[in-house]
Amino acid sequence: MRLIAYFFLGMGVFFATFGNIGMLRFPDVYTRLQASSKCGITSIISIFIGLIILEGLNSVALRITVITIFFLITSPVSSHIIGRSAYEEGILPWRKEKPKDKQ
Amino acid sequence: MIIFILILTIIMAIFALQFKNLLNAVIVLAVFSLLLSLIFYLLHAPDVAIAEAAVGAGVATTLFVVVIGKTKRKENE
Amino acid sequence: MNRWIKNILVLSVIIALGIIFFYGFNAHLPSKLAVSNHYITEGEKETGAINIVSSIYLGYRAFDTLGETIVLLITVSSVVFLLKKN
Amino acid sequence: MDINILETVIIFLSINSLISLYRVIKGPTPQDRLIGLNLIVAQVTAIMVIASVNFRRPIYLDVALVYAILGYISIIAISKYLKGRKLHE
Amino acid sequence: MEFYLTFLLFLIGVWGMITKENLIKKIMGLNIVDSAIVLFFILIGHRQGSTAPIMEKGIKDVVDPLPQALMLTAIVIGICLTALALALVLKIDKKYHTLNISQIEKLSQNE
Amino acid sequence: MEKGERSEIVSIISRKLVPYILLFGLYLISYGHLSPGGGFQGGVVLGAGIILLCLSHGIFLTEKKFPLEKIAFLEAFMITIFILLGIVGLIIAKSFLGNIFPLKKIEEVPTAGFVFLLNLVIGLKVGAGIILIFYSLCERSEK
Amino acid sequence: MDIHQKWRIIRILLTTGYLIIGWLVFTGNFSPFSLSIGFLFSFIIAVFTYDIFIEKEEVARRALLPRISLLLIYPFFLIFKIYLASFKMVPAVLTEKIDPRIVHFRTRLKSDMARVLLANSITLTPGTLTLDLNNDHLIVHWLNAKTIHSHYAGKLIKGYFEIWLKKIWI
Amino acid sequence: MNNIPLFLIIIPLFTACLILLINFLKVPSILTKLISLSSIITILILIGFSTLNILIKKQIFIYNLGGWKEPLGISLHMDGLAWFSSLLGIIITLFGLIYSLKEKNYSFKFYFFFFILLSGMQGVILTNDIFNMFVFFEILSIASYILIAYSRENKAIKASFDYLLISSLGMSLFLLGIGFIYQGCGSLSLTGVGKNFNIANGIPPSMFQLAVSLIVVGIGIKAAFIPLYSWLPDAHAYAPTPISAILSGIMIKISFLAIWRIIHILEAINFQHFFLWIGSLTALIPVIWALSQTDIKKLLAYHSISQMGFIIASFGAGSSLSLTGSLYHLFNHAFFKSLLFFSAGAVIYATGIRDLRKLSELYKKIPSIAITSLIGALSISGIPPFNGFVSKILITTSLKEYPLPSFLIFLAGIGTVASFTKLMMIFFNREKAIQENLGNFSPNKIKKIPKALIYPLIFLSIICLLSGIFPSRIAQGISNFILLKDLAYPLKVYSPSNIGKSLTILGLGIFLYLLISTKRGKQISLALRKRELGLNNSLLLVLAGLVVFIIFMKVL
Repeated sequence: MRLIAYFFLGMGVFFATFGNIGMLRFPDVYTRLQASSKCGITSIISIFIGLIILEGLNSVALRITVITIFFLITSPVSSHIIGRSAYEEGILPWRKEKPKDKQ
Repeated sequence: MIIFILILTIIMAIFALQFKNLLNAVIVLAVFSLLLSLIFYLLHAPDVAIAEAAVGAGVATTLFVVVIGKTKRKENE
Repeated sequence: MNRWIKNILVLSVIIALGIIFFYGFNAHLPSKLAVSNHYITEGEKETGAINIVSSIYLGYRAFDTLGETIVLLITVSSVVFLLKKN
Repeated sequence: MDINILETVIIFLSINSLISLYRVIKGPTPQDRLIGLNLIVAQVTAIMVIASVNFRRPIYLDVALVYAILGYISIIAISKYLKGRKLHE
Repeated sequence: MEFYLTFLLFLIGVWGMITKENLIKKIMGLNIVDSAIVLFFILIGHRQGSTAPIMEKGIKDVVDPLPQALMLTAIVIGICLTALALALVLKIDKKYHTLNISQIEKLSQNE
Repeated sequence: MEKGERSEIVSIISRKLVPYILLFGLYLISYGHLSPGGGFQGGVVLGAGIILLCLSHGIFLTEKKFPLEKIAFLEAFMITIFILLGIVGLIIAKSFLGNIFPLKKIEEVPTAGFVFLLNLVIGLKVGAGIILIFYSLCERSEK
Repeated sequence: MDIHQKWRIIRILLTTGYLIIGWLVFTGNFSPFSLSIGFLFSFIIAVFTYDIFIEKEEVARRALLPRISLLLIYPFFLIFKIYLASFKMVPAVLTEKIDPRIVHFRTRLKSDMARVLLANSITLTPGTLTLDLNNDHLIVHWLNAKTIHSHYAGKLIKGYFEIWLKKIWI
Repeated sequence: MNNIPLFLIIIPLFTACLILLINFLKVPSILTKLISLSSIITILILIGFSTLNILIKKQIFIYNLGGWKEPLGISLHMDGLAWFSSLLGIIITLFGLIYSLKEKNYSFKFYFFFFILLSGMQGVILTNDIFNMFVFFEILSIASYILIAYSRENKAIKASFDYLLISSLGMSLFLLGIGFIYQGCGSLSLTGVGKNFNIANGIPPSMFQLAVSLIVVGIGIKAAFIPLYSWLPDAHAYAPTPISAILSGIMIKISFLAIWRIIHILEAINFQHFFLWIGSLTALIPVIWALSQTDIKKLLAYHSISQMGFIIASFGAGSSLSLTGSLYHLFNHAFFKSLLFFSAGAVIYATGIRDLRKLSELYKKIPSIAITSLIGALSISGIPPFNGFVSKILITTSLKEYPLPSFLIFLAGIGTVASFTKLMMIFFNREKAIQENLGNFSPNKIKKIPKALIYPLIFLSIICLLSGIFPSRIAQGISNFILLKDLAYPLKVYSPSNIGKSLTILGLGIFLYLLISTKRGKQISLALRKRELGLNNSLLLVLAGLVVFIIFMKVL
């Protein structure tokens, strides 16, 4: 049981690292946002699952679940609002090839 | 551990003061305040940590943002 | 040029202050905590709050808290007063 | 044994947040900085939760919740302002 | 070590207050100074115990609660000062149309 | 902040979230003597909840719901109650701001009647104050 | 009693009910005193915020009382999807083989909450990020765009979410 | 009876809240004024009750707030010194209130801030807890920031902002000092700090010096010492007149008395001697700027700093005579400076002009104001038989052993005479406006001054005269009842040599006035006026002052 918890914790760290690296390497706002929003929430969820397994089901687990649900609701919203503000400001998304006429 | 975060906090403080763009400075100040709150947390002062997080991230940032929105955006040279 | 001199002046004063703090401060002072120990051991009984910080904040030193609320009150009133439209 | 693992996780997470801090400082646009802020809020909340388990004080978890709520509010406030900028200038 | 870093933070805030030309930057400097002082008090309190002063069952070795209670007051006062200063800055901006301190001083001398 | 500018997602999520944030603020206030938190912190969270409402629904709508006059009155009223509580303490407990409630056993959860009451007063006052500051700082750009 | 009056009372009671659940979760304390205080606070907040929490137009029963069983399963499904998304993210981060595009499409969900949850779920799933939601029109940033045709893109991105959410709400 | 210190703080607070609360009901403004007047009279009566116990029975009122004993909770102490300063504060505030009653554009908010200011002052005086003192200082300062900016004119807002930044920096230093003290002795009540925080008790000397200098510099910003005063002239000049009088008359003194108490409790003798030098410099340097001013209220504001210098220098000398002189001068200065500010306010009210150069011949139009201003000017210049003469003689006699400081103070006295001659010229000079053709002031536009503005002036003038006529009684009273020391010196104030000295100062001062009214003198004063410190430099000076203080303490 404990090993599973450690596995989840390790996964949390792993995803956090990748989210950060992605945020470091990607070329523009949107792609960075992609990396950070996905990996951020995954790492948080992994860590919390790990902790819940470690602690067992009690009031701590309840409180951690509340925080997790809160994160599940707010994190995409804040990603969305950042992306939206960039979009409305007219920052063009990075393209692999140069944009052609169609679309 | 605490020393490490404290050094990060100090770096944030320097950058908050050095940025020409006030909005960036406010963002960095919010980060500063959040890290400071983490330090309080790790120093076993949860009351103060809540107060600092609430004040630094919630209220002070909002007030700064409102005021900057009403004045000019760039710091005058 | 003038600005440079000023910057150097500021920096030197601040460095001097830093040196003074560095030598003036003693981190390894033996601490006397009679008051705090009383709070920790008796605070729960005397005020009924488990959170000792709360019991100091609102029990033993409630007058400070009154002052603090007055500070907030006057700040709010003055901000409203200053930014009120004529 | 557990405590060690938990502390290691904390240390890894704080090193990770160093990268986010780099993004906050460097980020070419304000949005980039906000992304960094968002990620820092997430990581610091994680650190707080882990530390609370590590300290064996479940009561500390309130702080993490407050932290999450107010980080969200500050992000919304700043990006709201970013949006309103065109109206001002 | 933490204490010296705290003093460094304090001095950085003061440096910002003195050298920055923009009024909002000065207020940020003030904020940093306040935070540094709060940190100093918390560090003083931290030196004794090992957990927070919330006396649940079986908790003995706690940190000094008094500085924490003091600092709650200090934080409130800090945010009050910030709010008041920001209101004054708005007023100054309305009157002088700039936030640069040297320009404001020039303008107010010419009046 | 015109209506077309507002994001629907933020507005809907905030709509569902704000009552919970306010409730959480009240939780912090009322459990201030048992867990970290207390009057000031809970009050700030209350204020932040209303600020979130301002940000997501516009300040006009919020001000219609929580009018400035009433909040200002609430603040002044709360501070008066604080002082009056002190004076009641002076009469009953023979000292200003003395405890006027009997202290029960600690095993029962919300024991500290006086601390609880003061927390509530301070929390409402701080929340009202922060909302007022925010309103008056925002006011000018609307014109 | 007027129908609006009735509707208002129902909304207040519903809000109170939802908030009491929140109170229990926050406190984790079931003593009668705590419960009564919680009820009082929830009621006060409900009186102030009932028309923010539940809009006047949201009359459909399902919009107010979702199917609980499915709602409880949905997060696990979502978390599973999120894990998938993150694992797909890792090679993208390492190799930087990405081809981002912005696509537009529509959704058929009616309830506000369902649409917002759909947008959030899209943000959390592989390589997509909701940029804007206007009534039923979604603008999505797609990291590895396979198509820009609105219909197909919609089908690919929305996937099962729309069906699930439609079962839960409307 | 023991509740009196509490009521001195609580009644103003409650009045303020009441004023705020009843104005939600749209009551007529006369009710607000009535409430404020009755409240202030109530506390005056209360403090009157305590006179007998404090002065004759030498009793100290101790009030433990919340019933917690001294080191646990906060307590209020009221001894002779606190009684004295509290009484002084209430009297000056009463005059300010009466003066402001007639003004139309003061809304209820003004009275609200006013009472919070009063409450803050009482709190600073009475509290026996160092952190509580900080809180009350903040209340006091925030109330004064907003009252300075009350007119919402450009310069007032700017002055208020400057004061806010400088004073907040000072308060931060003060808080840091409290932190050092707490770290050193683990107690916050002043008596506990006095017992535990000293070098004999194991506190390292460097830390003791650091803590004391931080606290002194932090409060010293409000008391306007030599490197820390640069916020004061603007702030006091652009505030509304009753507020200027209160700020100048009592607020800076309260800060100074707080320093007095802290230094006495910590027994920092070295520091007390340092004040001799600081005080004498503080007396001289602002006078130079004061001589160059053309704004009436700004000139007066510079003189408040200079007079504070007299008080501080005399405090620094440390003998019982000099301490008596210091308190006596503090007492006198509170009265004559508020008299002068009220007169200046009346002049501005009547003419609408604050520039000295544009005014002339006011004696014919407003003779009552001219006479009261003359009394104030004579008092501040130290001319017999007014009160300034007595206290200045006490100060100069007590400083006899220190030749250089007494010389600096002598010079300051000359400058004071000169600048007040310049001020008086607006009443008695002829055709100056025509000569310099500066303004469009015509003497016919003078408004009639309401009686409410004149009554406080007359009262204050009478007090100035009376406390000058019975010098030895008051000096003995101060030293016996308040300082609890014998005045070991045969007091003979009105001796020929003293009068001769003051007349010499008068002559030299008039000569100096003639010098500065030449063309060359005017050029110099123009150059001086332009050379005011900016905000950045003032902030820098605060830190530099701190460094100098600490180094000085190390050297001693």
